Amino acid sequence: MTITETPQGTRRLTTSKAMVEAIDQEMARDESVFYMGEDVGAYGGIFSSTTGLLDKYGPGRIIDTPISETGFIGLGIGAAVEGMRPIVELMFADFMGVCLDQIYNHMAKIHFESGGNVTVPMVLTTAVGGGYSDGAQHSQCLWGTFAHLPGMKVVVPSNPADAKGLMTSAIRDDNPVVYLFHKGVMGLPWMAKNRRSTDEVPEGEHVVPIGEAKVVRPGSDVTVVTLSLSVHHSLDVADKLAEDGVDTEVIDLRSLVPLDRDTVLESVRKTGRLVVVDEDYLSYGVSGEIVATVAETDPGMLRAPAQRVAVPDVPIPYAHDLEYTVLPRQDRIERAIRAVL
Amino acid sequence: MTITETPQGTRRLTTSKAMVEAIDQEMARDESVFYMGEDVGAYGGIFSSTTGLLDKYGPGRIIDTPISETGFIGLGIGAAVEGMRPIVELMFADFMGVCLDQIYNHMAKIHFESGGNVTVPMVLTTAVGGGYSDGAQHSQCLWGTFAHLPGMKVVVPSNPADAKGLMTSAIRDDNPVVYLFHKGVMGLPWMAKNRRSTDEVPEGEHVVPIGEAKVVRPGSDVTVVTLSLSVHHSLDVADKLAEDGVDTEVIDLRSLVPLDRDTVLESVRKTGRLVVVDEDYLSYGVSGEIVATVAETDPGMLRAPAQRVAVPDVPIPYAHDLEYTVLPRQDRIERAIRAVL
Amino acid sequence: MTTQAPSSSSSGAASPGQSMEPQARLDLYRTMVLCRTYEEAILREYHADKGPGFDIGKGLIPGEMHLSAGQEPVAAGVCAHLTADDAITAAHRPHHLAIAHGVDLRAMTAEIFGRVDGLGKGRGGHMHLFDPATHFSCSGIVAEGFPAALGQAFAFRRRKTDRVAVAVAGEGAANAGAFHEALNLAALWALPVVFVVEDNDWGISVPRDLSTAVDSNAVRATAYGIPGERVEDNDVDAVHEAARPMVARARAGEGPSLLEVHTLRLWGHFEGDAQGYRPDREKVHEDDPIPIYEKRLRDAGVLDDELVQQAAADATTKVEDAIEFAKASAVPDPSTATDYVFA
Amino acid sequence: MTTQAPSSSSSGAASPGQSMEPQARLDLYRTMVLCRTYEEAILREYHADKGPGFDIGKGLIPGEMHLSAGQEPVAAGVCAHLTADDAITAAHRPHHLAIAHGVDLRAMTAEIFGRVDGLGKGRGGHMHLFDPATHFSCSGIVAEGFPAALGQAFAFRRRKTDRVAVAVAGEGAANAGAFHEALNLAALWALPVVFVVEDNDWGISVPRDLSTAVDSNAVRATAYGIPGERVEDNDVDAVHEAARPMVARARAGEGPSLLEVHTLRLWGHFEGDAQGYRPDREKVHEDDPIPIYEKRLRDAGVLDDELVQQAAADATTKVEDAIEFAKASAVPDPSTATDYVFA
Ligand SMILES: Cc1ncc(C[n+]2csc(CCOP(=O)(O)OP(=O)(O)O)c2C)c(N)n1
Ligand SMILES: Cc1ncc(C[n+]2csc(CCOP(=O)(O)OP(=O)(O)O)c2C)c(N)n1
Ligand SMILES: [Mg+2]
Ligand SMILES: [Mg+2]
Repeated sequence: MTITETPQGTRRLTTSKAMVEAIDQEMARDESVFYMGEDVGAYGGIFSSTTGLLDKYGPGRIIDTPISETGFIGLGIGAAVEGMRPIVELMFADFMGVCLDQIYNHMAKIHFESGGNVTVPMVLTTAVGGGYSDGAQHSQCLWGTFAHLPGMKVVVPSNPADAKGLMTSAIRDDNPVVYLFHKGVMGLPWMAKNRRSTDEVPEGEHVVPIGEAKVVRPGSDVTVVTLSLSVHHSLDVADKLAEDGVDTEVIDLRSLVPLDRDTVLESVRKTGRLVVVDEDYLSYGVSGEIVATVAETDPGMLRAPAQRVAVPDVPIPYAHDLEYTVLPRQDRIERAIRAVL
Repeated sequence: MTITETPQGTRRLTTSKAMVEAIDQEMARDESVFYMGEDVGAYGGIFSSTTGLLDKYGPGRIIDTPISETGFIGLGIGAAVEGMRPIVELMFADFMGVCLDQIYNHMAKIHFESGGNVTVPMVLTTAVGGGYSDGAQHSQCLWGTFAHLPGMKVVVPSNPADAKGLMTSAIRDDNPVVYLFHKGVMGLPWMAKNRRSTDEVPEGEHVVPIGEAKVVRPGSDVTVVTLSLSVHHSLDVADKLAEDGVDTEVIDLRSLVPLDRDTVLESVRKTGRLVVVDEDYLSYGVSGEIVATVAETDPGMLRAPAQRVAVPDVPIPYAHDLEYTVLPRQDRIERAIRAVL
Repeated sequence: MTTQAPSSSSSGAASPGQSMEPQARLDLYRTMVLCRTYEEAILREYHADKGPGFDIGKGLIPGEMHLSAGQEPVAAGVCAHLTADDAITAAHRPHHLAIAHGVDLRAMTAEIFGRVDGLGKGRGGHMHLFDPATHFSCSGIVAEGFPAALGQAFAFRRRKTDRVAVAVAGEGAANAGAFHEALNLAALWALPVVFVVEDNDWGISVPRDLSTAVDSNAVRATAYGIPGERVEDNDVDAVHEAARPMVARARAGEGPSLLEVHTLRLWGHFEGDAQGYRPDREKVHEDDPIPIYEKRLRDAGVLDDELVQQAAADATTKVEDAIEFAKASAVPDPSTATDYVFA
Repeated sequence: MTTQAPSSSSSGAASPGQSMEPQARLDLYRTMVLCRTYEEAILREYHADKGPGFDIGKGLIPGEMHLSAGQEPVAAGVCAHLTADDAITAAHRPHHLAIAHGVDLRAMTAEIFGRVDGLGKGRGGHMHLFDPATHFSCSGIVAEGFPAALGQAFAFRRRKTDRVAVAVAGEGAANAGAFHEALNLAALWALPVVFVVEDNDWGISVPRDLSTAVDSNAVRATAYGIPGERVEDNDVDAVHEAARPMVARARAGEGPSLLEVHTLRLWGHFEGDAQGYRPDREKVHEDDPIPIYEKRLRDAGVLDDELVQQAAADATTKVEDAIEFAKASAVPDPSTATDYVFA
């Protein structure tokens, strides 16, 4: 068979369309779901997170807000406490500094502080990532910061099907879920995109459980643990290295909280070599946690020192060449893999 | 000699008094230094960070603020940009959520974004830590969060002499420095305290360089890397284990940014066994970074899997027994050390 | 959006209580007495075993303790207009509001003692009381409790009910960004919220005039085009009267209002606060609103010795029962320390 | 603390420009022309090489681009009262303010092109322009630039100078918490700050009446007891006149003021914004303030063909020189990518 057939019940969608489809289906299914944020109405979300939803659900459920992130995220929390299922968009994760208290001291802690008597079934969506010269205040990933603070789940889809499936799970979860979408995986017409940002997406209900990593490319020589846009860069490099006979296993974490440590450990046990690729800052973040997970289980698994490819503790520079130097792009990933072999 | 003599030029002070002494000396030396925050005037700082300074320097330089952390931290940044040397107190690190944008997107990034043309010589002081049933919003350490975000130095003194020396360095540094003091090491009369919270402090100018960890107890069997109040718990355990013939090396990190990785590596190379003790949340934080530092250098150094003793990704509970269960106290530290032996 | 110039009531005017039913005033009095009796009992229990010296982490009730003695008129006056279907969010000084709103005294007390039968099974503590039954919550982060009230109000309206949410914080909190964002949003969306500022003249040690650029937070209502009023004299009748149209406006779907009450912090900011910064600390008890109200009700023939004693006895019974309940409740099992992070 | 009822000027009143020196009005005109010429050139360069299609990350000027065409009256009218010793903090739409305040055009342009001779050596980009020579800065986080102006004002006063700081943001920003905290603090400490709100009717796609509970941000001055004024008609003479006493008040040490200008966003929020949400997008250019002002100055005999051409030619020369300078400047060496994290 030389024809690639789209399996029954799937179509090719961009990540943003897949995300919107999940929101749409859940809104149709559950009256208590609504979406709120800046420019999510007529604009359809700066990164197309709500395209078409205003027309379908009206301004009562697709709600433009003032620039008052503390105010409207807190509003979402209060509504969730009363049994609604708000999806609240923080336009860029970089803006978390103006509303982090609501996120980490309230959204994430109320369930615990109430001894389980109150639930906060809320999704906080936010755009992350750089690569298009948006500067130090609009290019950060910051998922390490969200994941460090307990009480909220954190998911980070890298492709259309997962974007849909994780959104469905996030909306149905009785816990607060932070849903971080990288601008570079959304398949936006106005931004450079990886070819995998349009891909097959199951129709109808599609659920990807939160907390399960995925081996997106099996391999036997080296394990690359990564997430979000970097999954695609890693796959690109894996394809290239395959030509040199290097068989790279690539793991897409998909969820940071809960973290699927088993899948990571199983892979490293097999390959004995670990590279972590992370677009967040290097120190005190995701890359350290993954390496530590191995070293606190059995450092003997590592046949070579682990390698971390991340942003080297520097704000994201504006100029293109500088930015691409600090981002974990293909060249750095390849060097890291070669270094552990 | 059975009499312990206080060396020439030192006295025994509490940590808070040592910290105030450094501020006092620098304010006397440099007109551009001022201290600003909530209840730092007549009250003298909720955790005695400014006791006596209002009387000496008046309300023009020891300044009570409204409850407007974004406003007054931002004010500090603007004043620093214009060449003053503000010390700004955030009463509890737990409140960073209402002002993190000023801290991490402004204070920490302006120097970089300006290509080095603007400096922000500012100290942000803040109280951290639990152990006295102050609940989930007043007991956090959060140093992992500060340290993850680039552009600010982060220091965490554990004892009176370092509190003075690091404060002197922080004020004189041309970079933003976050100075995190644990309530439990301040030697406050109204809180349980370790005996080491009153100790010898050099008179006059005393500088502890930022970025140098300290081996506070040399040992050959196991390395405990820790910071702040946990240094004292670790020393307690080390003393106890010494009776069993276990020789524990304890490293007080003192600075998280820059991080003195060499001192950690040198010790682990010697002992082959690593326990990290950290009062911050377990995942995606300090403990992971320390373990990863070893595993990315030479995992073969570790003769046993590394152990991490931290808050197990749970908000800090109020009830005493629950809180003491999740904090890295002596019992858990001892178990971890025994586990790596 | 109704805009109304902020007004301010003062005790010089005709007494607002005159038009009230005696029974309603008796209820206000009883609520205040219950609050005070409770705070006195907590004070006693809190300090009972902090020694030798004072160790904040020790004792049956450890941690920071912010008591509300003197501020009862706010709680009683506002909550009289609410039912258990209405919501309240309070701040770090929440007891009087919880009590006046009808939070179960036993469960609340057990929480303050950190016990398994507490509202939060001992996880929350006195700054983190969550009661789904009365839609009561509070937060230890100043002003950050306000936005949650908006969400509760949003949900109430979405369900086509006439329920309202009340958001309470101190005058210090009114200078925090969350205050501004919450008021603008509530006004913009005409949410059924009543914002209440308890101006007790102090934010810990910082006096009002060193924190707030204007004399009355009621004028800040203008910035959102909503009604604002300041009650000047910590008088429960006046609070009751001022809150009435605000709650009614919210119930009618006409949007939020802002009420400031000039009240009184009788004790320290938290227990252990020596109040060295406070010039009036010696004579502050002269302004205690409960004896003042008691005298007024006696003069008006609403109260007599018997009713006063009865109110005190009732309150004591309830409070001591709650304290006994709390003490009898088990301390949480350490093996459950990491429970309830996720549902 | 001076409290003054907010007032609002409108073009119906006697023209504020009538009392001004012709030379001063000519300067305002020239400043506006320079700003516009600059924005048109950036527009041209920005779109020159984004294709095929439009890829935001591509080209000599990559990234988001927020241009200020239509808002020149604010920059020209306010900055005319300032010297390079005074400070300005702007937001994500900073060019007109930087130009009117005298930031070096070459260094600014080189920064926008991401070059080593830029204000930030290519690290900052167009939302992060820092010029110590003119105390100019900006921030891409809405409203969070306000507090820094307070600190500059604090330092100026501490040094016993009469220098002032001006903080500028959009009407959308006036609903953020930082706005409230900054105004209260500035008023409380009588800091020499002028707060300027550029009301261009839109926060990206959100119209003013869906973000702001009141019709005029000037009324919000009441919440801080400071003077507030709204200029209704994007008229540079009116802005100039309204700003004068505010800057003077700040210089005299009498405290801050709040100026709102109802201005106009001629183009999209950022480049690439199709403005589908905007009903007036076809005819918005009819309100372009520069031709309107040009006509007024011609009518008043201040401008003629020659002066108009001269202004255009001068502006073009300066702007094209800056763009050439920027293009000739080196791109930063990748090996320096981690420089300047610490001093
Ligand atoms: C955001 C934040 N900043 C500071 C604090 C510390 N703090 C707790 S209570 C308080 C004073 C509050 O004053 P006010 O709002 O007037 O309430 P009151 O204590 O007088 O009831 C402060 C500063 C806090 N809890 N949260
Ligand atoms: C805190 C924060 N929230 C959201 C944004 C995204 N954002 C950038 S500009 C903008 C609209 C700003 O509107 P306004 O203040 O009126 O300024 P204008 O763009 O009209 O000049 C928004 C929402 C941001 N940069 N910062
Ligand atoms: Mg108060
Ligand atoms: Mg605008």
